[in-house]
Amino acid sequence: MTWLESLPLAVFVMIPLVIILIYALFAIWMERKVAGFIQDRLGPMRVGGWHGWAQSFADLLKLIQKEDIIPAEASKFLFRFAPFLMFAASYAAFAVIPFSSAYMGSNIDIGVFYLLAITSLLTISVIMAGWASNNKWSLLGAMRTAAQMVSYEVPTIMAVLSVIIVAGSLNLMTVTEMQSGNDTLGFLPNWLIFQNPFLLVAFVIFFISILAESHRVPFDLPESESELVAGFQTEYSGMRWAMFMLAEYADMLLLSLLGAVLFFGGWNSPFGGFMDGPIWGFFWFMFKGMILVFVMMWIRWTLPRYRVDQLMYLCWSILIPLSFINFVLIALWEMLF
Amino acid sequence: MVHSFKQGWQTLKSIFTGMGITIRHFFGPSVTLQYPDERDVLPKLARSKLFVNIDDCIGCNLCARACPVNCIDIETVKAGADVDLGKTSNGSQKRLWISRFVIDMAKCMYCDLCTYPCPTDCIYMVQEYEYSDFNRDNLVYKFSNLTPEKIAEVKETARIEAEEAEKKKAEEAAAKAARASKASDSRPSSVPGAARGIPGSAKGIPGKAKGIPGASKGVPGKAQGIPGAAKSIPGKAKGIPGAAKGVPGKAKSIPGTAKGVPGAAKSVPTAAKGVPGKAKGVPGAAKGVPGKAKSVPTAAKNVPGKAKSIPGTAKGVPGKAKSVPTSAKSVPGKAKSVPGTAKSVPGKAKGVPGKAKGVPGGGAAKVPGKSTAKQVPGKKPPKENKDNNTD
Amino acid sequence: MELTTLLFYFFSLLTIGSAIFMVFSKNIVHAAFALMFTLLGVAALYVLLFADFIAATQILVYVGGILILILFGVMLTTKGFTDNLKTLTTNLRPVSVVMTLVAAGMIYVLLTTTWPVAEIAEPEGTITGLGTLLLKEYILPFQVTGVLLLVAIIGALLMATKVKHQQ
Amino acid sequence: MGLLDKKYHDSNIIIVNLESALNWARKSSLWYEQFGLACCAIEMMATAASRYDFDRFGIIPRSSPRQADVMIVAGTVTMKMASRIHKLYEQMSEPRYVISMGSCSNCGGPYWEHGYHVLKGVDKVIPVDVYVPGCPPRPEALLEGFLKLQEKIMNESLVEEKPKIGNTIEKKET
Repeated sequence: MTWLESLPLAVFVMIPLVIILIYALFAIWMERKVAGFIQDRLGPMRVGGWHGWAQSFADLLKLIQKEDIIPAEASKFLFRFAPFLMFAASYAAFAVIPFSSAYMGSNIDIGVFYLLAITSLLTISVIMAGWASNNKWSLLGAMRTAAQMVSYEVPTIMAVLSVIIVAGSLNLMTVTEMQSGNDTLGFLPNWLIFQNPFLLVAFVIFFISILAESHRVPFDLPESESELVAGFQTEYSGMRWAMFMLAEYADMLLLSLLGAVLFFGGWNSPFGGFMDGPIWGFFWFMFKGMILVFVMMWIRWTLPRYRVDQLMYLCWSILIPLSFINFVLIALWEMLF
Repeated sequence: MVHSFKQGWQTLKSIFTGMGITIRHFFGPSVTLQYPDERDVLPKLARSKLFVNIDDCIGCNLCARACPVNCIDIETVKAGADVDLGKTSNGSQKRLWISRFVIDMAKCMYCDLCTYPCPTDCIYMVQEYEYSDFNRDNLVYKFSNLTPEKIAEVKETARIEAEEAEKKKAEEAAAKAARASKASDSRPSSVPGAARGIPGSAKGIPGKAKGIPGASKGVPGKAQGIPGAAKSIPGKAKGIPGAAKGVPGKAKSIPGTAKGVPGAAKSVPTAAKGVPGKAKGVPGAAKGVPGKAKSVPTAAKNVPGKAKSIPGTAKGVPGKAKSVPTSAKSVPGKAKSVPGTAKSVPGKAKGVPGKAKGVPGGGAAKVPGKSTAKQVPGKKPPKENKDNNTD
Repeated sequence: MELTTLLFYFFSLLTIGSAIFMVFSKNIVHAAFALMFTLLGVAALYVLLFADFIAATQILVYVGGILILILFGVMLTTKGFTDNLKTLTTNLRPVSVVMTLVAAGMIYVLLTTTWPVAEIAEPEGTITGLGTLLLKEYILPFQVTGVLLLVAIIGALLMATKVKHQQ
Repeated sequence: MGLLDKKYHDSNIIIVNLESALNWARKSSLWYEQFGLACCAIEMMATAASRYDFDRFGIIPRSSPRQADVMIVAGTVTMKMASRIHKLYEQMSEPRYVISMGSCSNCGGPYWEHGYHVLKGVDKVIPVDVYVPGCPPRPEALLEGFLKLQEKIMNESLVEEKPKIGNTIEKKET
């Protein structure tokens, strides 16, 4: 492959980036609207006209203008590098997400495994940001985040493995394809969540874990304002901070899409052959992902934050044993039926 | 095991309950008021920006004194005898040029205390709360409508007149001294009727009046002369006008008023004999007839010459006011404040006469809380105040 | 030049450079982050060798697990978070002698060995083969390793738990 | 201001358009620093709550000064707090704005005369853009303060201010 030949490839790999950017602009606006509506208020109303649709653009444009502060005592290189590493990790993980039957970044056999591996870079970038800031809040926030993410990786992986047992493949495209059709119990789509009662439990475990992995309420300890100012992002301003935000929203989307692939049939239409095809597939896939994102937001504005020991207790004493038991039960179910 | 399942179930249940509530609100109507486009109607008594209708202002300074944070600054210049400044909308004669009337809204704490004492109701709060500014100096509102030139002019006139008046006064003082010595035994004439008299008349009896104040027993501690506070306790005015004993009632007079009329006046409720109800509002009650005490600060008046002059002092200087009571006997609880009343208790008064005099202030004494008589703030006897000031 | 060749040189330089930085850095945390770049570079080289499973494992286990453990260890066991995280070089002379000998030996082996060169074949997924091997031919070692790790975990727990003294 | 501040000597159509776009962004996304000092903070919270809803204007709280654009000094600034306020202000990244909310922070309020412990106006330690009077101000008054601030932001310019020449001849009225 020469330079010229790799140009289309470059365009090809940029597609998820475009998706992420558009999604982030939309999701930030959506988050504020959801917060507003749940609290009986309106959210953004005045920026740009109809329901403040331009709010995210204004935020972005403002962040670009903000002064870029690097603390004098900070470790300069790591401080600058951390936001990009974090976003790079989220973005790289999108390579194995099958956006539609026609588009997937890289159709590799170890899809899920790769995804879980690459997202572990998020943890290290958080520690990097926290340590490089040379600020006690940042460091404490980073340590908490790292502990939380490492811990919750275990139930996440166990829940994903449960699905892999049923699906029999690590390739997310294959997993999606085997969920097409509409004949579970005669009318339900062949989504994995309807295939096996224990997968419902697995989904609950998975969902709780991804909330913790993407630092969403009720597990947003990394940036609990009341204790840690803004956690590991305390010292970041302007666009560097925006990169963190972008990475966080990208992570949220990534894990929601992973949930959609593993449990809700990916790009398969819920109506069987009706409204099917690559374009519709993309629509359905994003639709399912956004529903999960919405539920995350809904939870955010409902539940209070966990204390750090409760968080660890929930993970190690409840979710992990439960996910192991569930794993065995799913394996048994698969053997019997 | 069963227990933990139960707990788990309850956790899930409560989470779903909570989420049910939030989703209901998600689809519910919003309560937001879209401010710049729509706005609340403020309640009538809402406290916001102060406004002064300078045409009605008589320059009595009551609002400035009432202000706990001293954000009102008033400077007045006496108008010459031949100048007619016109009347306010409620008929009071204006006698002062208001050369400066400044309210610093940055300092104002919106307590609304300044609006009650105003005899002409010319200072009040308007329903405007949006006046933030880029510069703090713009939050200082100037209400005087005189031009600088005019101010310079009236000041000059006033200065000349004052010089003349002083000369006159010196002469009069000499004469007065002579007269005073003669009159010294006479009883305080506080005959109710008389009492009512206008301050001016009161003056006539200066000597005596003073002596009398003694009667008032202030409750020292409370008696503070603080204008606002002055609550006089009418007590049982013994029939005798002056008598007002202090039955501590709750009369609280409005500061402003208190001031104007020396102790007696406002506090006057005093007179109110035991019947507080009536005492209300009418300071003057001092009249001989307790029940009716509506009258005017009588007492105050009684102590004519001085009384008047005193008012100012009494109020203004809390310190004094207090002290005074003391001299008066202070029976705690019952302080009566009305100097004028003094009369009735002449005997006692006497004991303390010397002092009493000085400070008719007794009036100022407030007995917090207890007096029955309550004055209605709204009613202060504005006129008297004014007169006193002018004097 | 081909893209993959460029990438190979880039990742090789990254790996070696960050490894050198790690060795000579005085600051332990900096060294740990340099190690991260080394491990990532190695993972990228695995990818270039079409060993995708190993590459992912490298990131998951070394970067996502062991490196974080190192950082936690450094940060939680030192008194100050940021001070005193310095390393010293000791025993410089004996080590340099030994390392020179080792390097000489390795270079000798490198130069004298005949390396077989195979044709580049279109790679296939490695994961199926790996799974079959692990769960069929090598099932016993695989299980034993699992038991060993379990024992290690239990031992760690035991050591970390404070035993209450019976009074 | 951060990027592009006063870098140009002349304005042309591109700069004017760019300027209004940047100003629009700044005024539409005023994130305020999340802290309150006294009773005014209660009104500030009320303004952010459902009835008045700061978020309609794109105004949301940020707890780190690095990410905040505007500081609402809501309440009595005691001498002890003054140095903290100053420090917080310095930690904010440009462009940054300050709204002084309520009498106490405007000029000491009730304590302006005898408050030995109160700073007589927060503008003694940090530059204030908008003074919102009130004790405390109604939520609407605070919102109006923000509208004033937006107005001010819209008038900011990327163009360097020209040294004033020849303005000194202006006649003084005698």
